[in-house]
Amino acid sequence: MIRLVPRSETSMGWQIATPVLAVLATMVMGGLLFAIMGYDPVAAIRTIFWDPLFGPAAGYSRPQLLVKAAPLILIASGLAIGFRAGIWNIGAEGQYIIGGITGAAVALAAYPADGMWIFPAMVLAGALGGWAWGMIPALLRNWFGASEILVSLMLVYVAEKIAAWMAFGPMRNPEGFGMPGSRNLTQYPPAANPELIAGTGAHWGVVAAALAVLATWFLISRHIRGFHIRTAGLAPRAARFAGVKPETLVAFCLGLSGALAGMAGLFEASGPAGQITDSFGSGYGFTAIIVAFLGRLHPLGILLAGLLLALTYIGGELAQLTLQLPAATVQVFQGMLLFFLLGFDLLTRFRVERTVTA
Amino acid sequence: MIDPLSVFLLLLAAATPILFAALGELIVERAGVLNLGVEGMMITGALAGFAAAHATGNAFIGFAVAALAGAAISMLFALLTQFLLANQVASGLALTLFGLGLAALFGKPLEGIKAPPMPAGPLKVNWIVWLGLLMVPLVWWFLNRSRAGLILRGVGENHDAAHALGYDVRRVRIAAIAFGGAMAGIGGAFISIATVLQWTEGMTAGAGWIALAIVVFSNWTAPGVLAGAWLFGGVTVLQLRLQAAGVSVPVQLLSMAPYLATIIVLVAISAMQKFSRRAGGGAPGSLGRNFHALR
Amino acid sequence: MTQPEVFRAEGVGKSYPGVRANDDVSFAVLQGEIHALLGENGAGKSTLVKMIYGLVRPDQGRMLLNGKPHHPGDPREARAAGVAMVFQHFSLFDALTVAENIALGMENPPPRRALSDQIATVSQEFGLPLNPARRIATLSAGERQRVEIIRCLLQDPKLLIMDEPTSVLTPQEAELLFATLRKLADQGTAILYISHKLDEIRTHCDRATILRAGRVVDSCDPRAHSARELAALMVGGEMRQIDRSGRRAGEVLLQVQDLSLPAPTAEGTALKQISLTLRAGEILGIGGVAGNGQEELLAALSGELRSPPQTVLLNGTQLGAAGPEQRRKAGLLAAPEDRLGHAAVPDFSLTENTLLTAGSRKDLVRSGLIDHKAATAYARQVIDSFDVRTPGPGTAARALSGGNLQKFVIGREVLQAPRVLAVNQPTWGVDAGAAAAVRQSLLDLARDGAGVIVISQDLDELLELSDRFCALNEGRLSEPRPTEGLTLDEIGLMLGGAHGMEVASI
Amino acid sequence: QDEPLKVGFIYVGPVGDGGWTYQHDQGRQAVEAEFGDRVETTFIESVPEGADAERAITQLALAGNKLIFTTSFGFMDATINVAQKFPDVKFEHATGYKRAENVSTYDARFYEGRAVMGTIAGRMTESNKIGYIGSFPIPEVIQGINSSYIHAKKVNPDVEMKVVWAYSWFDPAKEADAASALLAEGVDVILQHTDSTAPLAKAQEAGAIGFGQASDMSAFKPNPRVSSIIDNWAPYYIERVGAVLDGSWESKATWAGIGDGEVEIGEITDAVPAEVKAEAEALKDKIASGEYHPFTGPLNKADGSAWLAEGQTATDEELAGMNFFVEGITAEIPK
Ligand SMILES: Nc1ncnc2c1ncn2[C@@H]1O[C@H](COP(=O)(O)OP(=O)(O)OP(=O)(O)O)[C@@H](O)[C@H]1O
Ligand SMILES: Nc1ncnc2c1ncn2[C@@H]1O[C@H](COP(=O)(O)OP(=O)(O)OP(=O)(O)O)[C@@H](O)[C@H]1O
Ligand SMILES: [Mg+2]
Ligand SMILES: [Mg+2]
Repeated sequence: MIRLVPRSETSMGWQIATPVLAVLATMVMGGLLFAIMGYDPVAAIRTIFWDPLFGPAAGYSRPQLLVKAAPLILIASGLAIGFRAGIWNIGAEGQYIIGGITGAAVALAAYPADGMWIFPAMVLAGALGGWAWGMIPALLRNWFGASEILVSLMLVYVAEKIAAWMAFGPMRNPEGFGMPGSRNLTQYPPAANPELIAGTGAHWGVVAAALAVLATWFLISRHIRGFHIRTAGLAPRAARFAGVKPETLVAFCLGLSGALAGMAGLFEASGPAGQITDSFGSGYGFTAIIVAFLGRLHPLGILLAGLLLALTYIGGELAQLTLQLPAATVQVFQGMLLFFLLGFDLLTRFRVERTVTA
Repeated sequence: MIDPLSVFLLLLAAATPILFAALGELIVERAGVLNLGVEGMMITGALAGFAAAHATGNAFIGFAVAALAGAAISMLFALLTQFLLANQVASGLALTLFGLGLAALFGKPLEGIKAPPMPAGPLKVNWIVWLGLLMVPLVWWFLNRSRAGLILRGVGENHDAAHALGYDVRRVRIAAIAFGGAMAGIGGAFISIATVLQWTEGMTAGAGWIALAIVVFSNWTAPGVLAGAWLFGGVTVLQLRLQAAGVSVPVQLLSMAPYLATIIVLVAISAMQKFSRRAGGGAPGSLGRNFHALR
Repeated sequence: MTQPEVFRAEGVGKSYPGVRANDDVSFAVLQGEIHALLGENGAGKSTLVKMIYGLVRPDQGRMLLNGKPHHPGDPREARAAGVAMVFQHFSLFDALTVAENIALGMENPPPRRALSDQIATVSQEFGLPLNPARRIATLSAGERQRVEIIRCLLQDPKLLIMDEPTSVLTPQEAELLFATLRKLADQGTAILYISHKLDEIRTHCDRATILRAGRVVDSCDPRAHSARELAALMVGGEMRQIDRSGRRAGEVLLQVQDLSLPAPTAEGTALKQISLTLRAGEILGIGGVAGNGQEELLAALSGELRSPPQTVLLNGTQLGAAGPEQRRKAGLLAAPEDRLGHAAVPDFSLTENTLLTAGSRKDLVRSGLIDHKAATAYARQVIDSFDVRTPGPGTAARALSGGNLQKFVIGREVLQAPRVLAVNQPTWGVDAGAAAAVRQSLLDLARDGAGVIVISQDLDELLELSDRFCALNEGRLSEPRPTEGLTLDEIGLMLGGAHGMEVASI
Repeated sequence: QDEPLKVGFIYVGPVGDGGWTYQHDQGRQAVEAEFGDRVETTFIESVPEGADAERAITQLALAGNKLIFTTSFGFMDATINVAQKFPDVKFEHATGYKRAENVSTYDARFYEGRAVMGTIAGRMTESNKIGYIGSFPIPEVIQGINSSYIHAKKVNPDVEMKVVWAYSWFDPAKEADAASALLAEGVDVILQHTDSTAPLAKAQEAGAIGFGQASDMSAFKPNPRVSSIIDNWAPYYIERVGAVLDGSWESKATWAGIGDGEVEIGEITDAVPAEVKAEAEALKDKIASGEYHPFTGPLNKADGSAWLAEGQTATDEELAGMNFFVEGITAEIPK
């Protein structure tokens, strides 16, 4: 018989060791899968985990890691705050879309004016848009007790429809031959979010993600508001006793995660994506939920989890490209990685003991 | 004008996949488990069901296999959350990712093949639609009238107390998860076998998420799930009917309607509960929390 | 002794990681006796009875039930063998009805209607009326207790185990419980009874087995000993004497004026025109049956529930509309009844738990920033001053026994030197030693010039501590009466005998 | 002797979508078959439009592909951006309008095929109601709706067209619901500009007919699928790869139709009466030979204003930006 004995404190050593173990296990199982599918497992694993970092085209893909990870980290940092307080914003995707739209709206309204104010105003508008979209479930929960899980999720679909409406209607590029999609903001310098230092992939979104990691770390571990957030998640009555108003917290958490997601949307719309299209929502908001949990809701963990997921995405693309591995195989592989990470997490919280029972 | 009966018949079919999936998830959540992997289980059912229906030429065998496949893949989630005590939200999301990938991978050889025909049931309505409707009172009866349902609710409401009374929390939950998987599998198979009649990658297109939303919407009751599925299916069908009838309503607004309607009704129900101070319903007490017993 | 043995344990042992919870425990329970199991918090009482009930498996030793080996693999086997148990912490399902809760505790419950009838019959027979259709969430603590008891009674148990059943009951309810137990014992049931209330054990139990640190240290007839003697046996030393000296009522500190609040939840109680005055150096005792507004009154004092500004005055300052943090700054502190999850966060360390209430008064938080060093120091101070037994301030609150956590929670407030401290059920489920320490700290606080409000269901505790006494009844507070000279009967009248167990609302 | 020419493809969907992407991949396979060892093709499937597209295209370029087909409108800006960084790589972007030295665009005149479908639909309908499932209100789709309607009307003056927008290229459940809604309106012929077979399945249940879209959808032959409009990219892909191989590649805009074999009419089944079939095939031939343009006046816009005079044909520019229905269609284009 094997039994699990809870650790009185989570084990630091295992916290570091389990992700490594999980990645190794995924490599073994994934390799097996690739072999069964008729691909060279060693080449596949190397392509996914090694080549994006050190392969022949790493000079290009390494910065791309940042580009891909930045929105995930930015959104996940905000989500983790809410998750710790037991506030389940699973509609970050919607806030991301709306933030992209409101941010881009500023640029499109200003076009073709020039000015230093335009980009900061866009960031502000993006954050505001995301914040406002996050405040809808917050207010509905506070006023009527409506589940923020459901409302925020439904609002993702609404946001997607709004994106489609924008792309086909008010924001349609007048010079675009009637095709959907706004002007490309990267071609409008005052509104563009370019690479800050050539060859690093670091655009303003990467900077914002780094700041978000620092800020949320500070909030959670040093600030009383963060303490109250954790309290509310673990023991809501104790939080109220400490003087926290649940309504305030709901609004704070949904507003904050909304604003961060909205900013991520704007950075994407003005940088890597470049424009608002009907398919602007790209799933970052949902993937960020996984990132938040893989990172154990800890800012540093989120940073690493975001980079790891970005690695598998980019490595997966490379594997498609060089080995013609179908996209689905990569998806299965990612699923496996998540399973192993989640499963091995057990070891940080429990000791496994063999028991001798009669 | 649009006649209500035809809308209703359309609604029945449109609501069926989410009805199955949501009834399954209802049982899972009443047992205290939050499985966000519905979409992954649905697509697995859609593929396995289609493959079996195609191989045997019998659609009903397809549905049976879909149920088994949905239950089988849900066991991955059960392993993670019930034995390895992994976070349920993340495990469910991982299951969705995994299921979508797996189905896409194994579905390659089945692309472009047509499903075997299905004999229509009474009123020219598919048998599985009737089965879905039948499941509503069955699930209700199971939850509210049967001993096993009582135990399941107990486990979901307070797993510590259920454990103290000698119930095997883990076993009950695994059974519930398997049932949820089977129902999601049937829901998915309805799309491939009865609606689209073909296998295509990603064909469930978010139905699993709607099913999850409907469970919350239903306030964790079987009739509520039916109402939610019908409301959602109804608004979906109606907005297309209005378009087809040439009624000039902004299409963008119409296409948001199902989601907005769901939000509005949810708010109305929540508000009624909040202000009428009527106790009852609500999320199971142990929802989403893992249970670990020391012996 | 002529009665046959119903249960016997021989050399039973059980270890948890790092703890020997039970060690070579041997004792027997006879048919028709009420057998007390005594011991400090953590002595191993619950562990022992959990083994009898099949929830925990012993590492060593053997158990016999009616002469046959008894090694239940799970509670259902134990129930089948004739063991029933009422748990220390309610094991009820809030969202389910009384009937459903009872059905879950039975192996083969009859159909719904028959079960409802049976519940009605049995509950009438034992004078514990219950409406089978009510949801648990709407019941008072006493009524919940009834559900647990009826659940056991319906199974016709040979051995009935009760783990601290009276810690949430009023004296009247407790009396009624003992009448029921006696009736059962007379019918031949063996009863194993765990409690920290030594007086009730002395008056009602036939025999007592005393555990200390997992071992049986003695067995005696409790009626032949004083409470002090019993306590000394448990602790293995002398109990300290409560010191009530040195208090004098001073100026008015706290005034509550005409405070009315709607029930905060569907299950809650509305507060109706509550008025009270508290002076410096005074302890005001508030008694009453649980569920009559105690939690709401405490919440209205702590600031969790807000009211119009002028309804709560501290030194003349209007605080009714202020939140908990503002009230703490002004000197009005509180400690709620529920230690785990309300007064403290189970998963937080003791250090983090100080931040819950002591942030501003102890300067642990400055302009939003947490001073972890100061918090650790304060936690250590509470631990030292209140003799909280724990490895250190880094320990999670959930890893403390109830008594020790209670000392910590009270200590955390007392050391902040409040002007007024309001506590609810300060010694709930706490062993005699820890309870004495907590009570003494409240007396000391009042002696040093603070005002203290003690809300409790334990009348002995209230009579021991308070200068004035009033009763809370369906959200209304009675006129306070000086405690001196007050008899238990008079108190019973104040509590409104109508609200005792006999005529409980259905 | 030489290194093989590396040719890359970026797909917006999975190759198994049975529609748009599937047909592009058929084109890729045709290139392989045609040139054998002289080419080496690679593809990346399911690439979302937006940031991921630019990276995927760059990866293809970095991997040494000298000719890259980007097969969705949404890849337009990404294609242009990457093309700037890789001047020696040739790019082919489907359905877009931005070109460069090393970027060509190509598209198909689907409306030509729609004219044939419209003719069959107009003849076959008994209820005189034709349903059309539109994906998005973009010129390409609007051209198709207009073309179908014009030619249905030509053979059946009583015909009415009902339009439902799915707002998706591929969402089987939604398309099924849309088809059901149309059928409930009394429609007995369904045209679709979405990629799944769900509408055909619904048509079959209701005894109505429909057409294959993008691919042949032959599983539904002979009924309800009575014909189909097939995207056949193979001729164009072979031509362009050949041009790179022999060094004659130049940036250009191609808009090919039935005549070039890029738009194919799938087998018209026996469910269609012989004379209707003959009529449809005659129309197809006339379009293929260039003798007839599907948008030939007199034609008015839906708001009643004049568009094309007698005998006048629409210019490519007009078609490329088409944002109105022709007279007779009562539905509205969502704005
Ligand atoms: N599940 C467990 N895991 C680890 N240790 C445990 C567990 N349950 C009990 N213990 C330990 O076993 C010892 C006996 O605990 P037990 O609950 O039996 O005490 P008790 O006499 O019932 O105390 P109380 O009066 O507080 O109810 C304690 O030291 C306790 O910490
Ligand atoms: N899972 C566990 N792991 C470690 N210790 C435990 C566990 N469960 C209970 N204990 C310990 O067992 C002791 C008593 O257990 P019990 O459940 O009776 O606690 P309690 O009722 O809160 O304590 P008290 O009777 O003092 O109020 C406590 O010290 C508690 O810390
Ligand atoms: Mg105990
Ligand atoms: Mg206790």
